[in-house]
Amino acid sequence: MARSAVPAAAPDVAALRDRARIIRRHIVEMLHEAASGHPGGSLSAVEVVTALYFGGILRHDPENPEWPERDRFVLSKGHGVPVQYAALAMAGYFPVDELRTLRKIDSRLQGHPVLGTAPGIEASTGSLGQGLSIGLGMALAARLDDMDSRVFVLLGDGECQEGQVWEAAMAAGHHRPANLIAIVDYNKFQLDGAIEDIIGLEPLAAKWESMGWKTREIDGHDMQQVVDALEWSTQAGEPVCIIAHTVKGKGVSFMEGDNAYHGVAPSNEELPRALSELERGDPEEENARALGSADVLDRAEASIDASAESNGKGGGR
Amino acid sequence: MARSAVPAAAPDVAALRDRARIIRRHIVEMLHEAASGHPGGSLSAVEVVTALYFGGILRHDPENPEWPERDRFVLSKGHGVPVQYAALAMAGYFPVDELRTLRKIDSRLQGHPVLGTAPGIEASTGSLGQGLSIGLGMALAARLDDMDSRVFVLLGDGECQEGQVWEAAMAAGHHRPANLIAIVDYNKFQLDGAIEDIIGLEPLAAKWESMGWKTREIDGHDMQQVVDALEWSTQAGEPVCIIAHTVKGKGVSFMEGDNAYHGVAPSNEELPRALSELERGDPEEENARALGSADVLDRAEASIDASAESNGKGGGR
Amino acid sequence: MNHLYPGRTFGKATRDAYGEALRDLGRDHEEIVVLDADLAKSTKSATFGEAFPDRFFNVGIQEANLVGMAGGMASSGKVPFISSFAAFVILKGFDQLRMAVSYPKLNVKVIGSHGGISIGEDGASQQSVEDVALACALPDFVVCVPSDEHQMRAVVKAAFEHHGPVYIRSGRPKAPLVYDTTPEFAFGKAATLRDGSDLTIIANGLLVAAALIAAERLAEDGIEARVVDMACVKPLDEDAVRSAAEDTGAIVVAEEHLLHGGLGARVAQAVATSHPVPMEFVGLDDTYAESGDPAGLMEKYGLTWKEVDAAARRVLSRRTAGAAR
Amino acid sequence: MNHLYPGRTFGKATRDAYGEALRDLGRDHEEIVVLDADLAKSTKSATFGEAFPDRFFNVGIQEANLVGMAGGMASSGKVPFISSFAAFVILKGFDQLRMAVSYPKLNVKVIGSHGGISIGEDGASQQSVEDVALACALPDFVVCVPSDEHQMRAVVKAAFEHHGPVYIRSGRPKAPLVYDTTPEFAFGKAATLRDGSDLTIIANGLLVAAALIAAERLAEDGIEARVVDMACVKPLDEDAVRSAAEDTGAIVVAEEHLLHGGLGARVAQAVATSHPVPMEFVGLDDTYAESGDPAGLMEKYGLTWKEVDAAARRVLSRRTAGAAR
Ligand SMILES: Cc1ncc(C[n+]2csc(CCOP(=O)(O)OP(=O)(O)O)c2C)c(N)n1
Ligand SMILES: Cc1ncc(C[n+]2csc(CCOP(=O)(O)OP(=O)(O)O)c2C)c(N)n1
Ligand SMILES: [Mg+2]
Ligand SMILES: [Mg+2]
Repeated sequence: MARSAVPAAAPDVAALRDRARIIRRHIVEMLHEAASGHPGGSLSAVEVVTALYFGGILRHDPENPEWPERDRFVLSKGHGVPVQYAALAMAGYFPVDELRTLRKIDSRLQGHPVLGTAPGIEASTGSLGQGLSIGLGMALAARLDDMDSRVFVLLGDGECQEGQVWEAAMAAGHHRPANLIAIVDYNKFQLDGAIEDIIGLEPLAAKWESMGWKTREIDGHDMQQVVDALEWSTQAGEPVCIIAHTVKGKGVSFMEGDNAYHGVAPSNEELPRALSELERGDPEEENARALGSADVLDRAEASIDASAESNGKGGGR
Repeated sequence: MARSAVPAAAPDVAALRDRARIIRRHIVEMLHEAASGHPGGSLSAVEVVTALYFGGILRHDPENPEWPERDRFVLSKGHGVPVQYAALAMAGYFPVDELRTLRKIDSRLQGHPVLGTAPGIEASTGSLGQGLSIGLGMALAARLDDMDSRVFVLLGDGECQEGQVWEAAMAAGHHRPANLIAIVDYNKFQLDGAIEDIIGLEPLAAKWESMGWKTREIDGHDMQQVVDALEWSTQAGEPVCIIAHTVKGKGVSFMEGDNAYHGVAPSNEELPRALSELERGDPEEENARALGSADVLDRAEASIDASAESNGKGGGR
Repeated sequence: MNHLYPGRTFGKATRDAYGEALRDLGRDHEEIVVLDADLAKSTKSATFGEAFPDRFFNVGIQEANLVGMAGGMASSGKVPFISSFAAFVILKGFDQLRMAVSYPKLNVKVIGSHGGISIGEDGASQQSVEDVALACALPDFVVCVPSDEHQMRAVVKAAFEHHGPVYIRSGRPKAPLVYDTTPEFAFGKAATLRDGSDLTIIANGLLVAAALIAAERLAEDGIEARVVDMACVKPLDEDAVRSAAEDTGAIVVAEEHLLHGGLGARVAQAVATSHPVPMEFVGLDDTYAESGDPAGLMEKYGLTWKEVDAAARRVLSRRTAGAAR
Repeated sequence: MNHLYPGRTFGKATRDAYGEALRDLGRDHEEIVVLDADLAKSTKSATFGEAFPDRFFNVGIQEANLVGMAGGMASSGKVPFISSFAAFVILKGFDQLRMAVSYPKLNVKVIGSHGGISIGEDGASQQSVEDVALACALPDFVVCVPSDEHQMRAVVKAAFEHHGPVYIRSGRPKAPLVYDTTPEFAFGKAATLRDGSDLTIIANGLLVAAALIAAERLAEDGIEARVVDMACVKPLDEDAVRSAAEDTGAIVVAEEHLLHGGLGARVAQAVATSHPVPMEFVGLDDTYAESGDPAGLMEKYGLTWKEVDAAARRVLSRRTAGAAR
């Protein structure tokens, strides 16, 4: 995370997994404290965000958040911001304690990211569909200035239904900045239910490719795959989209794939359960889970089927 | 054009070509009279519109424009409306004489289509990108009512840069109405210049296919190909996109591929030249031109190259 | 939010009443179709969707397409009720509302839920503070901001009976009751909830209950305020505005909206063209709000009975000063 | 349109002046980037594009993406000037202007060309009658409607010198001259073009020249009208409004815009909170216009000096009636 142009050494994937676990703890704790917010889509993005901030990918400087030559991370799916706040706090942008102020009056930690409030936030989002355009603007600005800053934009899968995403994708496919990387958190759910029941996205890679992007599909919870894909993305020399297959609510068993937790914070009873699951940070065990990419996808599909039946819960806003 | 569910006989392609020629005459005359408007994109769409209205494709009834079971034609690229007005007048929706009122105060023939003014207009357009959503709404409404009305939506190629087009495309790919047909008037130019210089669309068919549409590419000036594709489209049983390769300004030599005529009406000097070219309606000769689909594409490319140099002209608004 | 409305009973959120009223209408009217953009559980259009799945379309996160589809359905004879958060359906669908609904005067009802800042913790990106300004800029649209669940039911019924475009703002939190039962309601007609001769408070949405409380406090000091529920912002009840000006000589307008382009601006124009009197405005002054609990936000951004009360005293002292000159 | 402005000399269209002023600024300021959405030849941003192709981006027919990209560039230190027709950049880019520009208060300048109905034949879909209402609903935005080429140059300069979001409406037709040369100009400061004690006419855009003509006609009948060019709609020059009310006791506001949410509405609120006086408004009453020649449309929709003149006489007779009571 230092201001080094090249990461010193290959990232320590086991250490990253441990950090991911701690970030998950911060997420459930801060959402419980706020008594509102979006656990599902925060938890599904943990590995991607952890790898970016702590895997030597993002060149940034917590001491100097406005360092002009930094890489940018734009969280287009703004409701997932707890994962970014956790990462920023752990990286030193602000005290970890401040996480408790999430969503409270006068806090710098707004419910959706706001540029100019918490240091490290690069764009105001929360109205879905806008981040890739902003990222494209940043990428082209860097190119104009001959800076090699890279811009990473994290999108939701439901968010990919917004037309503006495809405007930006098409425009980037035309201008071909070598420093723009989109990542889709493909957790198979949106607010009202399963993506495939509302507006399916498949074939998703073909959509991005038809817009002129190079794509790669990964298991978004396999830290090694995440790190590799991100490293590859910075070398591609053209716009790249990483489609990260993930599980909504990942890491908290009762939230995994239960879309009721899209926008409902853990209750007083749920918090200790969630935390105790995230305590068992047995690296071996986590390793085994993270490697099970086929398993992850199976589970996502199973949960899609399940949700088709039980749509009594969910939403919460 | 009668209220028959099945066209009586195979359309007479030679007669359609002649009608197309007359429609072109109406276009240049009405634009000259209005002294403003968009010749280029009106002329490129003539064969498609002629085939729809006069080739037994569109089931409609000029005596009863609101016949609930009619097929709908939505001109999403609203600035091309002169071609539709000409077709509607010739089909009997209103007197051909009324074409002279185009763009004048109190006229039913607004500069862009307005639902509720001229009979036969199905949607208000002119702000690009909206027609496919409207058409999808119509297609689903017909499906709800168990009507087999079909909806044809004509889009500009530049218009396909709008995100809303891809929202509607994705939504249609999901809902899969069997009665929705998109046609792209792929004339290779938008307002400020060549598509490929501003935001290229290739691979265009792949974009539509990735959204779940069946596609077919045709020479949009070859009347036989146009008629065949439209007939095929009504049988496809799923959303279909016809990509019609065309030449902007088609039929008026000095307008063909010269994007200065995107939005500039023919002058007093140009009108007779244009009309005399459209007079020579020698069917043999027209046939030969229309068949030259390779030639058409070559010409389009040549004109793109040309425009890259001479961007002094154009626009006009 | 109870402490902000001392002495008032709370009913349902207007969004809940909306969902129920819509489902009830749906029983008798096959032509009603409902569309939502991945917020059906929040806007409560899901209440209709569960009852009539065939006539319910969740179009995903595509507000522009949502509006366009509704236009196409309306021109084919359907009566679409479409919803999302106010901040999305009006702000991302504006040009589509213009072209596909307002300009052709089609029969589409637009419901923007989670209006205002009282939605709380989600913060500014989800809080609509400008939906009324935008909706009123759509010619031929009727625009309403109901104050409680009972009035919402009346507004939904009126919207269905009116042939043409209507915008209704609904709210997320439970709303203090203003009415005991479904009131009489017509577009362009305000409801006088309390009479008074010293000044008039015109309000809508949550500010109506705040206005009633303020009026009680003012009465304790011998100031008699008329309170008018102007749920229908467009068309405005110009007669009610004129009488307020003529009879009471001072007007306060209060709303959960930017000062720009909302109820206050429209009343100000009506007052200026009929019978000019001093006015004060309660609303948001060129600012978004932020994350926080609903009550805390309403207090921080000055949208409680206290600001209405203060505005009333301000406008009265201005009137007196004016008269003295 | 000459016959609508008897006795006035015409200058360039404000869009032409915009293109030139922008190109001139571009010479000295590397940080300026210009984006357009396939209307560069019409908005005249192409004038900059031809001079500085590296800093010019034609983003195609994508108004939402246009605004988002500008936000990203601004947060990276660029100063984007972005343009399209007012009807597209403001109406299709509204939510993006909110999230990517207004809310983070970024340094983006938005130029909506072809404002109003005087664009003529293209008809309602291209005529922006509501851009001011929407732009003023974006907190922290400065909003300007210049009246002629000279003032446009001053506004562009002020926009560049101001750090923050600015919206400028430009027009398609040649505009009657109001100034001889580039005037002094500051945001929030109106220009009094003519003094008078009987009433004040506040206007912007093409209506300023109309107001000057109306004032001359009124003077022939012994009515002395103050004429104020309120190019800057937001922030409003509240001192100028208050003085107008206090000094002249009657106000007419005239603009090429819906009556809702524009200059008139904002002046009405300022008058109501300072010094209430009778007012009349000239503008479009909840309607779009149509296709037609610009002059014919301005006449049909009541946006000429004649309606300003009539409104002035109306407001005066109301004031007299009021005084008599
Ligand atoms: C423009 C817009 N429409 C609707 C919403 C409300 N909303 C918040 S989250 C969400 C679902 C997002 O789904 P997805 O992008 O898949 O996110 P994730 O599953 O990662 O939570 C919706 C519809 C919004 N924030 N913005
Ligand atoms: C939303 C929107 N943006 C911009 C315009 C202005 N405009 C009118 S025609 C045109 C170019 C359209 O190009 P294309 O779709 O290729 O049409 P064609 O070449 O057939 O004329 C543009 C940008 C518009 N009408 N609507
Ligand atoms: Mg998702
Ligand atoms: Mg084209």
